[in-house]
Amino acid sequence: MNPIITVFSKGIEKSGIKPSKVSVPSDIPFGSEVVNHLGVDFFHTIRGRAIPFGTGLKLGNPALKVVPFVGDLMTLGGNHFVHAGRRNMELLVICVNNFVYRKIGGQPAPSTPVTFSPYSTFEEPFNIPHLGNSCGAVYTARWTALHTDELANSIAEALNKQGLSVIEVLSPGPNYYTKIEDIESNLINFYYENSVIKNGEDPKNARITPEEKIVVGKFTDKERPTFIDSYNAQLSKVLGDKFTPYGGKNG
Amino acid sequence: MSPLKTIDSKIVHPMDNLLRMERIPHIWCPSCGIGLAVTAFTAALEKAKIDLNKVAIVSGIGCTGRVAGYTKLDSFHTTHGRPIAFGTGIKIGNPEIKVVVFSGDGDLIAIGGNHFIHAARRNIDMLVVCVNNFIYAMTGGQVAPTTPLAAYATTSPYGCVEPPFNIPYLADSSGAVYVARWTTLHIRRLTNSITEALNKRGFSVVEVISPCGMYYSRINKLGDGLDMMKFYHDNAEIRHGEDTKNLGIGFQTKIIVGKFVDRERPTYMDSYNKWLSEIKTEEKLRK
Amino acid sequence: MKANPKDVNTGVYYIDGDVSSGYGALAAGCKFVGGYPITPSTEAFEAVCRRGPLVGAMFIQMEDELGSIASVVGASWAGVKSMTITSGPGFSLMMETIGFGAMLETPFVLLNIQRGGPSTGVPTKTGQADMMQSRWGSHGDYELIAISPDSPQEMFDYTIKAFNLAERYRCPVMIMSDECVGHMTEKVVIPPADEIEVEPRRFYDGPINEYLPFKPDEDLVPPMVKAGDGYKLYITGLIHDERGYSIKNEEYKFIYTKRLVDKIRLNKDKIIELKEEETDDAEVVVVSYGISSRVAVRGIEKAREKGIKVGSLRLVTVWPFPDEKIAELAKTIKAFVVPEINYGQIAFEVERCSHGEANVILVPHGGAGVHNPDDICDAIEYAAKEKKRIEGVIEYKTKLEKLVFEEGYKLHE
Amino acid sequence: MRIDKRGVLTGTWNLSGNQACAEGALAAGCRFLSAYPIPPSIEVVERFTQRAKEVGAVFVQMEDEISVLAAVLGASWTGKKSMTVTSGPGFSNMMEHLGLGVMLETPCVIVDIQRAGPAIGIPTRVGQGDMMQARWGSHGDYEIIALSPSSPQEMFDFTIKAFNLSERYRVPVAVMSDAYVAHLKEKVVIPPAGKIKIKPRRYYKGRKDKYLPFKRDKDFVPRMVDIGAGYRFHVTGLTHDERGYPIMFEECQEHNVHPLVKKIRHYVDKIVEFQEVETDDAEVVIISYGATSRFALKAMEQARKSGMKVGSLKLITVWPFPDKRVAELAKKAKAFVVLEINYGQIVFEVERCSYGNANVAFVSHGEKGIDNIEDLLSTIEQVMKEKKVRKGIIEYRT
Repeated sequence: MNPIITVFSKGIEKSGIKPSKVSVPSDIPFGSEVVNHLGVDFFHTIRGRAIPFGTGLKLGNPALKVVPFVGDLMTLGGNHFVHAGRRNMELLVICVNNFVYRKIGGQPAPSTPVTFSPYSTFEEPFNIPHLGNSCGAVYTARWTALHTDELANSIAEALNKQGLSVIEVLSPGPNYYTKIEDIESNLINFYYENSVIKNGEDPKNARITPEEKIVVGKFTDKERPTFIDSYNAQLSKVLGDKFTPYGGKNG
Repeated sequence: MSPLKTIDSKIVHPMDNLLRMERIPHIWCPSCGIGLAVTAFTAALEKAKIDLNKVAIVSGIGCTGRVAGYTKLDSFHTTHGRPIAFGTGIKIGNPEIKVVVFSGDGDLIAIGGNHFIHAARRNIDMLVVCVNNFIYAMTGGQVAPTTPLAAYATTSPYGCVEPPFNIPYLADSSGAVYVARWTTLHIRRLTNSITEALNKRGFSVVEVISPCGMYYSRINKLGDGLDMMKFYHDNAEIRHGEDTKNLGIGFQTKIIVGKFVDRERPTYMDSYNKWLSEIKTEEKLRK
Repeated sequence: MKANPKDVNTGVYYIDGDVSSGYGALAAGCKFVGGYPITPSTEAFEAVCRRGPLVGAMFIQMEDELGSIASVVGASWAGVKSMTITSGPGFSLMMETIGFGAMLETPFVLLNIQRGGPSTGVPTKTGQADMMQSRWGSHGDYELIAISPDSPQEMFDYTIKAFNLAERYRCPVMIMSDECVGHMTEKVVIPPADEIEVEPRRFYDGPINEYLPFKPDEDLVPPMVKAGDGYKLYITGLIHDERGYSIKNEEYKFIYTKRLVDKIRLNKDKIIELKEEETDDAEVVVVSYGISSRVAVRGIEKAREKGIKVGSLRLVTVWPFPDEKIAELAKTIKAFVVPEINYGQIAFEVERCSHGEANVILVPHGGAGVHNPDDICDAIEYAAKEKKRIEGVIEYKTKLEKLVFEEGYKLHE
Repeated sequence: MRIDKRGVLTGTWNLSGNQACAEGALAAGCRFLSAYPIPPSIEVVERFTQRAKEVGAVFVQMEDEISVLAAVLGASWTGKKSMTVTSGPGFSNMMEHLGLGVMLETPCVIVDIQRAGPAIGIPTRVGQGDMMQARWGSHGDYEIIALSPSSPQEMFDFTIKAFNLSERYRVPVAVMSDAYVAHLKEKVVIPPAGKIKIKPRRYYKGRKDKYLPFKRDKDFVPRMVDIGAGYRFHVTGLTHDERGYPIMFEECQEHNVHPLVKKIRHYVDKIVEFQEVETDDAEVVIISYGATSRFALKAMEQARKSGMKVGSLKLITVWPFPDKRVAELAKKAKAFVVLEINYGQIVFEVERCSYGNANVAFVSHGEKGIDNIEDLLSTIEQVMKEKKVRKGIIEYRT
């Protein structure tokens, strides 16, 4: 059983939202046996396009709660991510970060074949909560996969947020491009033990570096009108009675 | 027939050697600010005292995308949104070349947003000049990711509903080492900024706010180019070192300009070379 | 089913093909358009942006074409009819997701206003060089439907037909128009809603627990459901079985994707629409589509004035290709003349289907303009005279080619 | 041309197709590889990066395949031979820049390790569903060269050939391999550096101020210069004249795009390569390429043993297609059997070029596993029995 999916399931339960109203477009290939018991609609999309696919789902049926799962450290889908943030599209983006960062845990060494990490090993990775925050996300958080309770709470909270929420989960999870055996099996424990919870920290300061402890926690929690809200507000203002507001909270 | 043909051919403008004069007149509309940005850029090229044979300019698609075609350097007019990626190839293929990406907001921030944030993260040694006219002008005035809220465009006929990007903030938070913003009114300061950025190692971004009299101003009834210049004059405020967070631009609100970020970070090639030497030492040790 | 009167702006208009197509989409019940501005298709998107909000249709201008088509596939799974609008370079960017849409059997319509290519080419002028791309542009094997309208009125009519076909066969349908038709302004009659036939989505109506997303009906097309209705969908772009579950390596058989191809190939006769004129006693048949078919009319007239028996076959649906019709005609005629605004695409298909029984003469044009009808007329004349069976597509040397390469035309001073 | 010996790993090795491809690239002088990791092409990058540091080559992993090909084109203009490697979905993402490569006439090599598609398909399993895409995948009209290797040795040889062709004709060349060949380990002989023929880039050598980036030689191919060499040239993806400046008239479009097509079509006979086995007396000719040609030969031998006159035509260059040779064979043979791991792509080309002179039967290979040739054999048998000439492509029930 995939730990993140278990926590996700808990999160949905806590949020009080019907699983049948949750749609999950994902570019991470979770198997059917993993997601079936969740009771959500699951779409395994092509790499990097989970966010725009989710945008379509949300705009096609505003009653849905759409939770794109993205892997690949925002490589292919980086643009969709920043633009969804700008629009404040009502999505909960769960970014499963399984990067193989050199020096963390002593493994893998700099000579690890570069193809096995989503970035070449000498490149600095994105600070995803910071990027999300600076693009306008209303909720950002980072947890390791072992912070199960905190993560579940975050998911529940974010599911009830109006706007783009981002939760980064550090986990050597399933991914095309990682040779699992290359990573020490206790890497996830390493992440957990080397993390420090700093809720409310400015995500700017939550860069993951080899030297410092990994900062986890809930970083952003603010309010901004969502895409559909501003759409309805602007068009009602201009068109008046001719315009029927789109969707609304109850679809 | 080019109207310039009638002018006495002995008179040579000091910038003629930097422009492809055979292509003049250019395609830009009256009141457009791109020409001013090009003037600032060419002046900066001279001021920066760099070997012009070693400068490559790459543009994407759009009004600003045509800049490469008028600049007498090794110049590339590529596909929509991809000049940064194309430039990355040039830079890594031949690190001696100074790559300048000169393109518009739609090209660099909408379709090319991914390359923009990733090149900033990698800190590829290039200068990005982003001319921001708040609209897609080449295709006739569609909404752009920089169009201020409630401003009109042909694909937001009832007012723009999406908040715009704050380009300096995006660049800063992705890791750019030099970030500045000027309007086309601040021509000398803009020239100085580009000069400075040309000699900076790493991913530098200079945003140039430019009037678009034909589409943005016309659709939004903001007058002509001169009116926009007056607006910049009255509403632009220089605040060097301002936190990039506070640089958002609303519809006809104050525009904060200045140099905001100037820092040092190892460039992509620096990290690459360091990594390479580390591997080599490691291999030697193993032996 | 009839169209919803709210969606149809009945009346007589003087509009261009792009706008007409936008109105057609809304009349067909399209409720989501994801687009990105690109010349020369922008006017269609603008039309939707203006009229869409008044009829409850959502539009979004995405950050790029990769995003716009992905959002369209998503919206279609949310249960609404969806469309995206683009042109050449954008179409190339959409390739991966078109294959994804075909794999997920997602109904949506893609309007491609072709322009001169390759690469950036001539953005403001016409071309017909994406025809093969629409069939083969994505990796892997799939089949889809492509329609090529030739007037603003047809842009309206065939946009509706495109939606109907998409819903009927659960596949992406391309409207392969071109800049000339897109920017041509003509009279367009939009009929009352009760005269517009609209295909509703085939929703599954059985028990919730027994639903299999890819279990086909007899016509090889599976019924669909919406996301959010409790079906616990598991949909993947991996090769999947009827349940939608990806297949383990060991079980891998081609059979799972074969249906994607078969559902079009076996329903071909129902999909194909052709317009035939005077082919019964023809010596030469002009095969054309889109704007070329309108230019060809003049060429054909001229040839007829010279006493040549010329027929015309207009491909309204270009894909699937009318193999049998071409083969049948090949038996009775001397030659096909294929005018198209490219250097040979559909001409190769005509060559393939004529099985060596008729000559195939291509009248090429690079784009940025349309044919000179005289070229078409001359090619017809040549075709009628040629007695030998010549293998291969015969590329007719146009006046334009002679001008540029032989007569020393100066592009610049 | 002098060859950079550091890149040539002379000797006899046991290499997978992917590794051989990387070795071929390095031997051909490729010093710039950009890629985004996608199975089943990863081993090419691995091998390349392992050897890169000795050879002085550079690898860049970009954020997506779109930027990958853009970077390759940029690097090619700096004078470095450049390559990318990908698989189905990545290849689809590269389509727009394939067109830019054609328009800028930029030499580069794209290796596509085909997998089962469409969409994500099965990332680790073999397919040949991208063959038509290589020819038609980008918008607008162009011609391209595509090679299809069938063994690790050919992966090595054809990668070099691909670089040579792309420098000769200034066009992106695709190496259309597949997951089977890519992961197959076999003996690969890498000859001494002196024995490898490398086509140098066709540089312009005249006066700097007279350089016109798209002025064509008689063979329609223009000459190149490097960035930074002081030519200050301009190139654009827009329709351009020989100066590289955009002009939006149909005359210019004709002037620009027609030669892109002609420079390949006029030299088809020089470019096209194929291998024929026992086609002289063959009644049935099996046409195949890449992985399938290995099984075609196996089936041919078996059929010959049981007294059927079967020959084999293996396509080395799939694009441009050997129209003439297929047409000739169609007149001699009774039928073609086309073997592909898809639902019919190259078979349509065979149908086109046989002009009704031979039956065309299609075998969608791989349904029973790639090494199973029962379907093929039974099709050959049934084709042999067929008396009349039938229109269209025949698929026998097996």
